[in-house]
Amino acid sequence: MQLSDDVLLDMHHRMVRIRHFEEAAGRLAEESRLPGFLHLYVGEEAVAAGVCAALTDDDQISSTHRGHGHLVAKGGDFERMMAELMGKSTGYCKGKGGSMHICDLDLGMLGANGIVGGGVPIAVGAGFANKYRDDGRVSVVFFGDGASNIGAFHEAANMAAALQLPVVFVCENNEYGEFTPRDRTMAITDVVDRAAGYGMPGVIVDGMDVVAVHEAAAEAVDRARSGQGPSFLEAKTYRFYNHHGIQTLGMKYRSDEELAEWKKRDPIDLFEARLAESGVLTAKDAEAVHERVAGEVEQAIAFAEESPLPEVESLYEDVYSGVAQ
Amino acid sequence: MQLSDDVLLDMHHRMVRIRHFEEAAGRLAEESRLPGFLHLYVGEEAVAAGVCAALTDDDQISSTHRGHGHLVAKGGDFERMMAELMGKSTGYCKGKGGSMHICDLDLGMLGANGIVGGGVPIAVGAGFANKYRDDGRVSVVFFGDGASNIGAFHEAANMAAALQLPVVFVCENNEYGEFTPRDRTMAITDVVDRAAGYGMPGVIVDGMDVVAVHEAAAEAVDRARSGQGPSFLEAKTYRFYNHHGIQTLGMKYRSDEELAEWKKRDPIDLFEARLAESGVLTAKDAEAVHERVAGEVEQAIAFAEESPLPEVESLYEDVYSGVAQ
Amino acid sequence: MTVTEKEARTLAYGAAFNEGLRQIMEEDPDVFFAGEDVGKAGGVFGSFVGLNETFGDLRAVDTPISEQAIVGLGIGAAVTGLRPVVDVMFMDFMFVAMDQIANQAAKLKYMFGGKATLPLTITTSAGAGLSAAAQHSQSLEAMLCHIPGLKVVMPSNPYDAKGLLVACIRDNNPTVYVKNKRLLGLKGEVPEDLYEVPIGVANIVRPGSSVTVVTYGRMVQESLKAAEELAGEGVDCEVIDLRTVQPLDIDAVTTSARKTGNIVVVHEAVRFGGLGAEIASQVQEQAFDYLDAPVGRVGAPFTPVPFSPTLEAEYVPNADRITEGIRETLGM
Amino acid sequence: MTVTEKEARTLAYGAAFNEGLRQIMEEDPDVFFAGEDVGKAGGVFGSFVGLNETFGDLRAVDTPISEQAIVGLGIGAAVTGLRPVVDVMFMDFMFVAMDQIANQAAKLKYMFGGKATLPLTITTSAGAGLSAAAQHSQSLEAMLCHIPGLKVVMPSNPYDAKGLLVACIRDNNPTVYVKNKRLLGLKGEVPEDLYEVPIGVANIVRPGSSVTVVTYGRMVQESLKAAEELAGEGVDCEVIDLRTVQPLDIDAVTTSARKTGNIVVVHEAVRFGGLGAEIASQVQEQAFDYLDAPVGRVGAPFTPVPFSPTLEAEYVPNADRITEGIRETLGM
Ligand SMILES: Cc1ncc(C[n+]2csc(CCOP(=O)(O)OP(=O)(O)O)c2C)c(N)n1
Ligand SMILES: Cc1ncc(C[n+]2csc(CCOP(=O)(O)OP(=O)(O)O)c2C)c(N)n1
Ligand SMILES: [Mg+2]
Ligand SMILES: [Mg+2]
Repeated sequence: MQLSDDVLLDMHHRMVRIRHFEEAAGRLAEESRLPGFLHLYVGEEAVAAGVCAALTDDDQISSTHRGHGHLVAKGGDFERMMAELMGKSTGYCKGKGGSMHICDLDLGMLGANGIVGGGVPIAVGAGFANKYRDDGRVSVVFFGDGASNIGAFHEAANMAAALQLPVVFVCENNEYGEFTPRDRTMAITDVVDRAAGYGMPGVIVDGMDVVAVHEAAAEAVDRARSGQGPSFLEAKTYRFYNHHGIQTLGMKYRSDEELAEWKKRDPIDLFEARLAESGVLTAKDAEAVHERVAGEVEQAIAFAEESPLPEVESLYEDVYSGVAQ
Repeated sequence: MQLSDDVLLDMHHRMVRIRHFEEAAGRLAEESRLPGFLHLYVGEEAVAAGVCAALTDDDQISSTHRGHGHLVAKGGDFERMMAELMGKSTGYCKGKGGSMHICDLDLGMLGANGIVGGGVPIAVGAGFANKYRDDGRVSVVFFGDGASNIGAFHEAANMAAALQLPVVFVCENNEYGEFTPRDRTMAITDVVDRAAGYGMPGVIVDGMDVVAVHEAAAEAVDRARSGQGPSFLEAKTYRFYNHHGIQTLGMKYRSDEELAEWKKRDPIDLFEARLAESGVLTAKDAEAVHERVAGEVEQAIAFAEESPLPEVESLYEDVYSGVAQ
Repeated sequence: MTVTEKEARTLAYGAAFNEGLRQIMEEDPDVFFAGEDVGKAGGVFGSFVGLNETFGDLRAVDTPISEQAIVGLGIGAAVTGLRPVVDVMFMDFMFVAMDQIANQAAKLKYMFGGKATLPLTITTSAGAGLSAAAQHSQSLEAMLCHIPGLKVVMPSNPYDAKGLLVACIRDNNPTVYVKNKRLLGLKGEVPEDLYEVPIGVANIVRPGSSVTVVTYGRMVQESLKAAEELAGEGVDCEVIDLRTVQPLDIDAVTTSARKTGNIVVVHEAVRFGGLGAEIASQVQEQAFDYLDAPVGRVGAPFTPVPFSPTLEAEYVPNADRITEGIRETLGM
Repeated sequence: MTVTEKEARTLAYGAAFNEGLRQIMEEDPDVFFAGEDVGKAGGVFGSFVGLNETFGDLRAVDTPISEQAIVGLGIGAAVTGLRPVVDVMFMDFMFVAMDQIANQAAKLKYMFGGKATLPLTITTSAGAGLSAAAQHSQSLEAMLCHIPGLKVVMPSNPYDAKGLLVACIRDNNPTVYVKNKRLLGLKGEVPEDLYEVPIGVANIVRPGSSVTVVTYGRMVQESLKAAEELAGEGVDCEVIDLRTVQPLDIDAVTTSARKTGNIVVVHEAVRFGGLGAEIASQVQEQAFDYLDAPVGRVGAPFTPVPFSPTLEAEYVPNADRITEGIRETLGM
């Protein structure tokens, strides 16, 4: 597949947007300026960016507790995201959801989810609706290696295959579920080994290589869109920060060396080197992208900080539709 | 594997015991002499018999809604079984459990289960205890093709593999879950395709051939007993009666022809032909086994019918251990 | 009752459900249903019979045995604009799918700051009395009613079976529609056209002055029998069929309680922690000075549902036990 | 309180849990624990820290993210003779495992006619106030208490945190042990040796005469603050810490209610259908004539738990809200 410069630059932009948003969120959390739990996507940008670049605005994705990256990749608005993380009324969820429930239904982002695996059946339901309406839309489920051990994932994957739904399963295998390495919780190395058990094709891609991710995703999305049913994509990746929050060095459950090894393959660095080499984006131009995005993040922080907290009465609203409040 | 005559005759006996018990239960249900739901094991005898003949009395099994066959194969007592089916105080569960919860913990039969897949994690827990005590015991999970689609199965299978527990997963693939054929609920033909996704070996056996089942089971049990972890056995089989109750012909969801085809491969007929051929058991001696077992069933029915119904006060007992009632 | 000119048409509870579903599927192309054995087989209780033939595999969907994925299918389809009905065969199996029901469906709208609309109906069958034992007989509405975001209806008769189903499917919230297995064959008047029984409105099925019996689902039938029995003794029971258990039509209850001064709540579910507790609490909060006696509660004892018919007969509340409960409250 | 000769040792709630677990594992080789991140990592709240080093991977077991299989692991191991402790990281995740908890663990003994013994302890962490939003903040004890076969404890302080854990593990029934996340750092006196706090026995943490406040878990601390506040106004609150919510020590509650004539139940859980409803119902059933006013209930409003700190502060009951509730009941 020969990707156009536009697509390459678009993917680069998505990755940079994720990186800057997440770095900023991490810093704010360290300064106790964000309430609640925070699961950062830094290191895994190529997965969300590569996949979402293969989707239209009408396609849907469902996400995980580590959801900011997915929303940014799908086109999420920094201001409403940052405001949500701060629990402000201008946030995507009016401050009611926070990091773990961030969403933008208008962008087909069906929500981060605080329950591991909880979003998988929901994306399959969206896939069903797409097939029902025969509107050519595709839904994508993002889930972790750890999530592949939970029942909801299994049920939904099998259902998608049984009903031949236009769904793509994207496993972000970062080798850990919280603080426990994969080899303590499963006897397989590659989560994709599960795909055959549902009767769907599966491939492994280098999750640090956005082009590889994109090509595999585009194929799976095409397959789904053309009525050939679900498929499975396993992206080998790594989170650069702790399970929640920032801390990098001195983590008990993984070695500094392991982290250093993976950081050598920083997906943005890798991609920028490649773009520079092929002349698509010079180092200087890349720098400009970073600066622009960094500015947007700063602006979003300012917006969020200036935004009002929700009115206390809003606590009681939005429990039900169509009920006077 | 060369099986001794004793083992062959023992397996034959187990199968005949299941068949007669189930036929009698079916008749009683048709005469409205049994309350509640009744899921008969007729047609699938080779699976329970072949597997249980590979177990010691100390090994455990967990079962399904279709549990009589498993209990009989593990050595269950006809009288207490029949009394339980009738809801009598002399039954295995004092009449509190009935067909769907029949069990004999002394025989390591950890219970039929009314929840599809509900028994799978429990057997894995027993397997954990076996490993914990290092007592060489093995636990076996029986479950249906339909059950392989439920989350609890998936979680427990993965856990058994991750913790390398001495567990054998036996899928009774009878091609239907209630009234819905397998191909409407999964995109694979062989449930064993799921084994690789847990990192455990799996084989398919002809579930109408008790010797084949036994040999495969013995190998899996040995593997578990010697500390090599779980394995997966898929037995292709068929239930000769309806999902519950007896009705055979004119079922809307499967054809009379399909049933007739499978009945040609009645596991007991097949085995008796083979035993006669090899001189292990003549047709006449087989007949004698049937008669003796039939007599035992009749006796069990008499026992059950004469047994008292539970005292009403017993309703309030057995909710908690160690609580004065 | 007056005899209408046109002979009223009667239908069984199960058939009324089926008719309601068929008619609303004819009316609204966004409605589909999915569940185990509900397609080709027409459902294990026959409630979905004939619909797959009419509407095909995409609108009358057979699913794997996967309650979590079934409910999730409904959530995902609802949030993207369809109006799904998903079936959990026995209410006991809701425990298998509780995360999708209680953590996802119930909370999605709120967590998303109001953005999501979830016109999802979950149908199920509850109730004991069929010797189906501990895992196929429960009434678990109390658990659902404790979860903000869900609505829960429990029809007691064929008319409501149809009308409440239609109301649930048209509602823009996740609703749980609970059939009672032992009511499926109960016949009653059911209009032929499509109609709604509004969610959240109780029905005074028998006006009376001595005592208020608050109930729902199958226990309405048993309570009416108890009321007949007591009428012979000069006790005039008012029987309120809640029809909806979440939201609760507490005004109807307290109005009646103020009138009669005596109140007994009846349900099939386990008494401890059952809905009766909430109703009793609210009644004493709102009508304390009107009560002549403590609010009585009739429900199942604190044990799992037993298999043996003798034990089950002792377990499940019935007209006799209700009569007894009313007598106790009235100090008779 | 009297000052003991030896200086009393204080320990945090979380550390008290950890010490109890360690000591009982030293005492009884059949005790092991399993759950997500509880082994090598010592638990996400640090409650299991150091135990894997001492007891190894077979007794301090890291599991996959599989709540159903985790609880099932405990059931199967318990029914075959071990004494498992299985951890469900957040109480909200119990919904994922509810079938194993409510249909299997709770009912096994009964369904088997009494044969099975299930010395299983399920530990979990509940409670709001950490901006953890709707799926990581719930208090779901009402749901568990409605299921016959389970026992449920909710310690309010370090002493009970240790003693109730030991009691649960020694109990031959499935018990659910609910820590409150916001109590983990609370310090208090904790004896160094192994001891039990008996299941099912309430604790009068503050004797009083004007009104009875019945509560448990973290709300005990808030209720004590409210009691102090009201003491200044001449209101003498008796505060009862239930410690165990199933079985309920209703005698302790009604005895107190008969004395004070006023009663307020306080919990963090959603008010509608919460345990307060059951307690209020039982109190009015058993002490109707002693009550000066309706039994009051303080609990969370009927909404999911919101994320934003401002909203959450309004959501979670606290000393002020309790004070207000008491005033209301007393007509102040
Ligand atoms: C049902 C459930 N169990 C446990 C948790 C706690 N938890 C949150 S994230 C996480 C690890 C998830 O691992 P993985 O799926 O690999 O995603 P990653 O964090 O690595 O991106 C766990 C155990 C949860 N949120 N939901
Ligand atoms: C969780 C759950 N869902 C649905 C059912 C209803 N049910 C009982 S048996 C059955 C079919 C099981 O199929 P399979 O596992 O293939 O076993 P078989 O009956 O064929 O032996 C179903 C759906 C149930 N008991 N539990
Ligand atoms: Mg991971
Ligand atoms: Mg089957």
